[in-house]
Amino acid sequence: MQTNRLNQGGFIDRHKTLRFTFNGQSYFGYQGDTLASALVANDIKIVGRSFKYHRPRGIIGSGAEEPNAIFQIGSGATTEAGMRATQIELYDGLVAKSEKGWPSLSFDIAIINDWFSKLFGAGFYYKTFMYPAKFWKIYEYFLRRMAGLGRAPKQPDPDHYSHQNIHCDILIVGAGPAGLIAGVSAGKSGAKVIIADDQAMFGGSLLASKEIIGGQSSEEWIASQVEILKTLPNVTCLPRSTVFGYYDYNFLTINERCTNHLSEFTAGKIRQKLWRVRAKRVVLAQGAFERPLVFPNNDRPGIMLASAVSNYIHRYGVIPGKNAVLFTNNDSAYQAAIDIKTAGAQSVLIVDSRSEQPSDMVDAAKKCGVELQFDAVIRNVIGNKSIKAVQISAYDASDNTCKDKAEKRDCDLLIYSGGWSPAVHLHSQSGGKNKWDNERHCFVPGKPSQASSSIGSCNGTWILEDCLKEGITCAQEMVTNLGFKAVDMKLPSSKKTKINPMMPLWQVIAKDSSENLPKQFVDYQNDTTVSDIYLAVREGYTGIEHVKRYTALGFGTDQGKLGNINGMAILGQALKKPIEQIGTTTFRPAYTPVTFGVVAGEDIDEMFEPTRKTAIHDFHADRKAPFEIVGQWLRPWYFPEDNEDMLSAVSRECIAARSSLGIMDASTLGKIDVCGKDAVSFLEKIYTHDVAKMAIGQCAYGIMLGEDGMIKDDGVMARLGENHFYLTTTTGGAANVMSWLEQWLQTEWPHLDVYMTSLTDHLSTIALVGPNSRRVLQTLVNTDLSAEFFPFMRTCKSEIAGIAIDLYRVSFSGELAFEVNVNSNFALHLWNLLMKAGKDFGITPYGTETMHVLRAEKGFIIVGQDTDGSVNPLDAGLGWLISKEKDFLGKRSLERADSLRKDRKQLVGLLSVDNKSVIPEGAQLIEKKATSGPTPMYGHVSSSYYSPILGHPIALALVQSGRNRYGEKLLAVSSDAKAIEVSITKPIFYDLKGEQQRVE
Amino acid sequence: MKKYSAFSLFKNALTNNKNWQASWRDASPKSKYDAIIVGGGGHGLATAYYLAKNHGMKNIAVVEKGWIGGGNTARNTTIVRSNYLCKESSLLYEKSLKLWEGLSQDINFNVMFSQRGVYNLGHTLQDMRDIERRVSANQLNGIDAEVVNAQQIKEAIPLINTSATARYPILGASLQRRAGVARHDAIAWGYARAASELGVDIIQQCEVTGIRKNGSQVTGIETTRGYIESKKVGVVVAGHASVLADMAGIRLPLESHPLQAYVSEPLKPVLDTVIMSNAVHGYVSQSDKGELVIGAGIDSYIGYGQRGSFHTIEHCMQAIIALFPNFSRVRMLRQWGGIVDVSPDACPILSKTPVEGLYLNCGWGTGGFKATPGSGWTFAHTIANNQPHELNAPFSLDRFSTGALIDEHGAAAVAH
Amino acid sequence: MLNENKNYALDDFINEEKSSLSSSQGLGINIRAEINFLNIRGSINDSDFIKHVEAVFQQALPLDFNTFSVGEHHIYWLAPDEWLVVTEHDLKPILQKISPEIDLYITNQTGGYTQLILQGDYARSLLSKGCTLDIGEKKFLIGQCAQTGLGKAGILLALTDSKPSFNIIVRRSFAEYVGLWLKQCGNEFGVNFTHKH
Amino acid sequence: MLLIKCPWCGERDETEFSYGGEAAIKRPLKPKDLNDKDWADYLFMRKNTRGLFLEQWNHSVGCRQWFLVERNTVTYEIISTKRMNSDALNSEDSQ
Repeated sequence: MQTNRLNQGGFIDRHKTLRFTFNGQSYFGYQGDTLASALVANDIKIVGRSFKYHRPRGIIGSGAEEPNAIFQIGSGATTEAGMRATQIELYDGLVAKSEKGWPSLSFDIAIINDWFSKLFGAGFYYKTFMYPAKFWKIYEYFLRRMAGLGRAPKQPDPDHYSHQNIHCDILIVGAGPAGLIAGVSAGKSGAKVIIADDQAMFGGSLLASKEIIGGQSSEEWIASQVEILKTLPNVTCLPRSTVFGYYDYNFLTINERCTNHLSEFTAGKIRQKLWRVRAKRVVLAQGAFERPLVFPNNDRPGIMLASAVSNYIHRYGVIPGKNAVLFTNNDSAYQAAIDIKTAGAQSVLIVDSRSEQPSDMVDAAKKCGVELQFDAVIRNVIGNKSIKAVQISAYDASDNTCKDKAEKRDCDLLIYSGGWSPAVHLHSQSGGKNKWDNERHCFVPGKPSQASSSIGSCNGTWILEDCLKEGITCAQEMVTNLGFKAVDMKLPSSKKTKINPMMPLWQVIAKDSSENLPKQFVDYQNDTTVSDIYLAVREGYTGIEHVKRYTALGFGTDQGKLGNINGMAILGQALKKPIEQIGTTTFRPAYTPVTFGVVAGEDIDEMFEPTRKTAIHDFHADRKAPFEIVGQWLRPWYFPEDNEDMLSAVSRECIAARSSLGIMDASTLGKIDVCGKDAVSFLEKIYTHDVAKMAIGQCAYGIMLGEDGMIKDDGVMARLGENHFYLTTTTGGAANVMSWLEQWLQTEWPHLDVYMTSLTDHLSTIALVGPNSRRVLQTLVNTDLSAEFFPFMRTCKSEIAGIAIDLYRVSFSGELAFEVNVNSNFALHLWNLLMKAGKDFGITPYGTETMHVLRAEKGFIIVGQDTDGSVNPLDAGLGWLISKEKDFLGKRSLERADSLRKDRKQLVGLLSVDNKSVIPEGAQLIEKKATSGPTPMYGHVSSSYYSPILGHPIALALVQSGRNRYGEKLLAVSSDAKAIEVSITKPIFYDLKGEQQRVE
Repeated sequence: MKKYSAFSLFKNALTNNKNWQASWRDASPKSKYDAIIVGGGGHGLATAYYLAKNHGMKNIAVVEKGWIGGGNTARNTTIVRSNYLCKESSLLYEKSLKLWEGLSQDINFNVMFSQRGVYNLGHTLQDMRDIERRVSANQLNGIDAEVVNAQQIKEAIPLINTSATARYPILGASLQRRAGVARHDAIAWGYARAASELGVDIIQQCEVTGIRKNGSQVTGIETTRGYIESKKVGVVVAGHASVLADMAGIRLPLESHPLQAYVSEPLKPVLDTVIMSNAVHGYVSQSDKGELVIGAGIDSYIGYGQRGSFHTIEHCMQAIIALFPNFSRVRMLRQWGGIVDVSPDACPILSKTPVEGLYLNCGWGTGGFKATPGSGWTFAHTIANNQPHELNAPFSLDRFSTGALIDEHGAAAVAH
Repeated sequence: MLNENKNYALDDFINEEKSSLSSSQGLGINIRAEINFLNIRGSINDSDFIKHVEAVFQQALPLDFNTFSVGEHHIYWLAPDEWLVVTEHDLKPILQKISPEIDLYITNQTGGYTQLILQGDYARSLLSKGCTLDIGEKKFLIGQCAQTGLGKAGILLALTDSKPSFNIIVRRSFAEYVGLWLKQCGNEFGVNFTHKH
Repeated sequence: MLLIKCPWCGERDETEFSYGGEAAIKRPLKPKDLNDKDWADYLFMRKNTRGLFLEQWNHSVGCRQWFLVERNTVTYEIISTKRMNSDALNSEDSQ
């Protein structure tokens, strides 16, 4: 039964009944309800249990500030934790569960925490659970289970989230009166405007008021403004959209909830959108938050903010109580008393801490039969699962305390208001400071640090007419200095209400110290009480940041929207300092929580990062080759035939390459075309070898060093012309090397006439490897491939079946081999031609694993595997590549003390003494395990394989002064603690003289 | 100092908690100290504590420009481990880890060191080679470490995505079981309380504006609260190391970058260990409060603004969802940034300087929190004896001239 | 017969799309085949270079940053010393015209790029899901081009008419990613892949 | 989230650029004449300025040009961007 539902009023559709469940119980609400308004309509008093003391709690607010009505929504893969009932639009079938309370909300066993609460003061956990030390694990187990609000889903999220970049002239945050009128005047000028509001309906505070604006009811006025905005093509309206982040350079992030209001999961629809906004100007009009008052038991179910009461009445046609007491220190709350009385409450008493003075609000209240009591405060609340009565005492402003004598007043609703705090969060996020205002007793935005300005109540402007005025002028200024012509807007008339100043009443102070009184809550979500703040101060945590961390004030999921200001003020009292000296607190994103999913957007799963495939990929895939991820590339790892395992496949491939003919897709190599008058002198600085001495058509193996002297990258490079070179880099290094080269060229040697262009994508590279490679290739090309005309380390242009190719006689296997570069468009076609031509010689495609075995047999290094950031060319046995005459990058570093050390790690070969154990890559090399303390390590195994051609395992390693240790024996120890005896050899195992690759 | 214990909690409860005393004295600067530590973060306070405890120095001050523990100590993701590749680093971090293990009892303040294990994931064959290399080195250095395969990971962390078709499939991981997380605020407050008890002056709201020298000997510091004399000054200011060193005319091989992190709303226990992945740039654990605590990669540019760029957060989110597809509906509560001082070899500088009596403790990059106790221990030794402890000797400033860098890039890569 | 300018990178992808994708709702994507790409390098301070290029291609070299010229070919500005020629003409005769006397450096990139054409009312919305550049009507005009990012790939983006039609030129090995990206993000608008011959 | 003005392509999102660190570190003309300390200074020592800082950025996703940026490392405000070969570099004292 919706016992608290009024017969008329509110923006709800009484013909559309919606069913929902709360903690398993079924209830009904209407289209247009929030979950919170529906619960209030159904007279649900207890909606949760508090974080630490498990006290029963009811709904306090009606928006982002709500600290108690925080639920688990839905179930299974689509469940969501920590959702505020005040922000959830009701839909049919909605399932909500409160997140604390066992066995039930009305009886929570953990209430004992409340009885023994003195033990659980601020920071108690720092002081105990220490002895005996090993028990912490057990303590922690239970602490963790006590903590935590909701539960994360256990299954992957079936929903889709999306990103949208957008640029605009003016972003307006908040579509209340100020934001709306700013939007209209900016929009009319032709500026590109976005106006976002976190609610389903535009209008903000006006939705809950009966103001008359320009002769229209607030409802009509909102409608007319929205109508105008909709007709303007240059304006984008975003309802249900929370601006949660304000970053540098007016970059703001908006979380639009597209389908949350429809159901738990809407297949085929985008659930939430992240708008990534770059705005030339930003208008902050998010409004203000009403503050609670602090007094004993101020957390009992049935206590509600004044603004929330008006909201429930006007927006949802729900009346939260029949006999209300309203406790206030300011005029604005009077409206709630008037609203609830007019809505049919039997009795309403206003308890005002101020002395009586004439005001429109007082007259209006009296007129509709509200009782008033001045110079009085609420000193305690009676009833713990729902409010039964309050104790009222006279308040003595002279010494700021309330008299002991108290009278009891029965009620089922206590409305309170401690004044307002502008929502300065985004202003603060943008880098702006906030300053305390002693007239209005709140923080107001200081000077903006980015192109933005705050208007309306988030600027501390309370009177409607002033808010509208600010909206118009702000918009007009902005559009004007953006070069648009501001249109004249006349300020719509609205009621001028005279209001009396509020009285700063941060805490109802009794004669007795607050420690001896019932709990007075400052931060509901974390159960932070006045005594916690006093305790923190007593223990020396006096800075606001310390107090917040020690007492958890403001660390709840509402991020202190309700409690922070009261907390700071009470800290001020404890320290006997004015609040402005307590300092402000800086706010960080997110303004309200956002799902990981919407922040991640579309770039997840296979779109997490691009996957690059070679032009020949289809062949590898058809052959069911498993792929190895190298950088962004997919490279075939090996080509299993039938159901071969890896070892036998690789053995077959190796033997084929060594004994007849193998073919490999080397297209992922980085390829760079270098030309220009100064190409030679540029490359002389980059490579360690003498580039100038290279003949045209000659190839060379080259290495590049960082300035620290360590090997950066390597690859074959060739001189194609006087001023024309072709470089190759490692697959992983390609992009880095290119921008690194450009950096040197452009920043250090801009005078050099050099042009570098990447050919990595245009050219595919096919390696034909093995004793029969020349014979087979010769059948396809007219070029004479004989050693005489085309010796080792040469390049030339040629043609196969009308396709232009570049031929390189180079070898990464130690065999007679040719690399064929071809326009990628023809690569697969050419590959197939070669496969056909090699058929009679058992041409065998091979992958990265066989490539590794072949090169390891020859002791060729892989940069990044056999080297890391600490290996220089001499260590790697590449001293022969280093030019004596010229300077090059990194050369000087090779002469540093540490580079000259005799005991540096050097590249060596390893053979397992038993001649059959393959040593795990990464194994460390030692003499013997130390009985105590660290065992000295002489190096580690960088590459290790079984060599099919040799019939035994081989390995490469980096070993301290390794080249002086040939023949010595060491132990290779791996993480499984197995030790293999190895002997140190030269880093070459096959064809020691290198005859195959140079074969005549 | 009244000892903290369950009993003291009970006793104080009876008196409405009115008899607790201040955890530390909020001191005002004296004119002269035997040693001054600049920087009231975890490292600085630990240094002061061990100076007093291990080296009997009583006349010491810690000066902090803001509130103690308000810098990176309050801004990190609290991971503690020691499974580094290089002997030099691993021994230093292991010393630290050993101190962590008895710290709550030593300083009588619960730092909630939770040894729930840390997994460093491997996504490529090279990752796995590096993991094998690092783990076997750890074991030989007497540090607990093991290599686990994808299936073992799945058993330990049921929610993690070990699908072989993932963009970055999980091939395995290194696991250090003794590693874990701790409570960041507690480390600063606990050391402050313990140091204060031993007579150390903790001076907050006191910013250093200059370092005075006589010839090459440091003589004191100028601060916003006046000149303070001392022949020994230890600078422990993380991101601002270059700024302070500059006051003494010293250049450092450091770059200060923004490092960002964020937490989710508090959840019931869903992750009982710590996951790190350098390949996808994300690391995640769950605090005792229930928040998922997540760290991103560092931002590319130099930044002292304690904030970074949003796309770094977006990328990190994508990485976390790649690892835990079920976290997509979990909500980010708060994000923030710290300032990390990164050195060329990703290793700290714990060293004497060309200026006699001036000592530097910086360059921790993203790995500082875990090192807090060991850093304090060895730095205190360095200051007290005017020569490094054997554990921090390799981390001298002059290694950059000799070229004797400690290369963690090799396998440990990014150190968190 | 081998289609010389076929980009295999997208091939599978296209075939599968043809069957599976719904008809366009104001959005279409064409994969442009049979075109050649040439990369030109040289100094704008060298008038001989500029004259020679214009002689060879019979078309003005766009000297304004982030613009392209249209004639027999499309010539896009890439960098202060770099341009990309996209043409349907056979390259041999063009390349033969190039004089070794001039400091003009040219590389064939035909196998290195894939061009897509994105067309229709929703083109801007779709692109701006993954592109941070301001491509609003007033900001990104016909004749303008820009190298920028789409999702996690680099692209060359050019606006050729008011439909609007965008040319998206992407490195071959990123073409499949861009295709997938457009498909996934295009769902919202109903993308339509066709292979133009 | 920075918005950087490439001297050629105009204002672009930070994600289109890559960072090059401190600008105007001149490579010694005769490295072999330097002692280890001076070489280390060139190699590793950095200003790491807190405040106005001259640095290098590369429009890596765009025109691939390296250029100079004067930026406040605290507020992240970019004062100016200049092409490499412009005077800014030359006027900058070289170490």
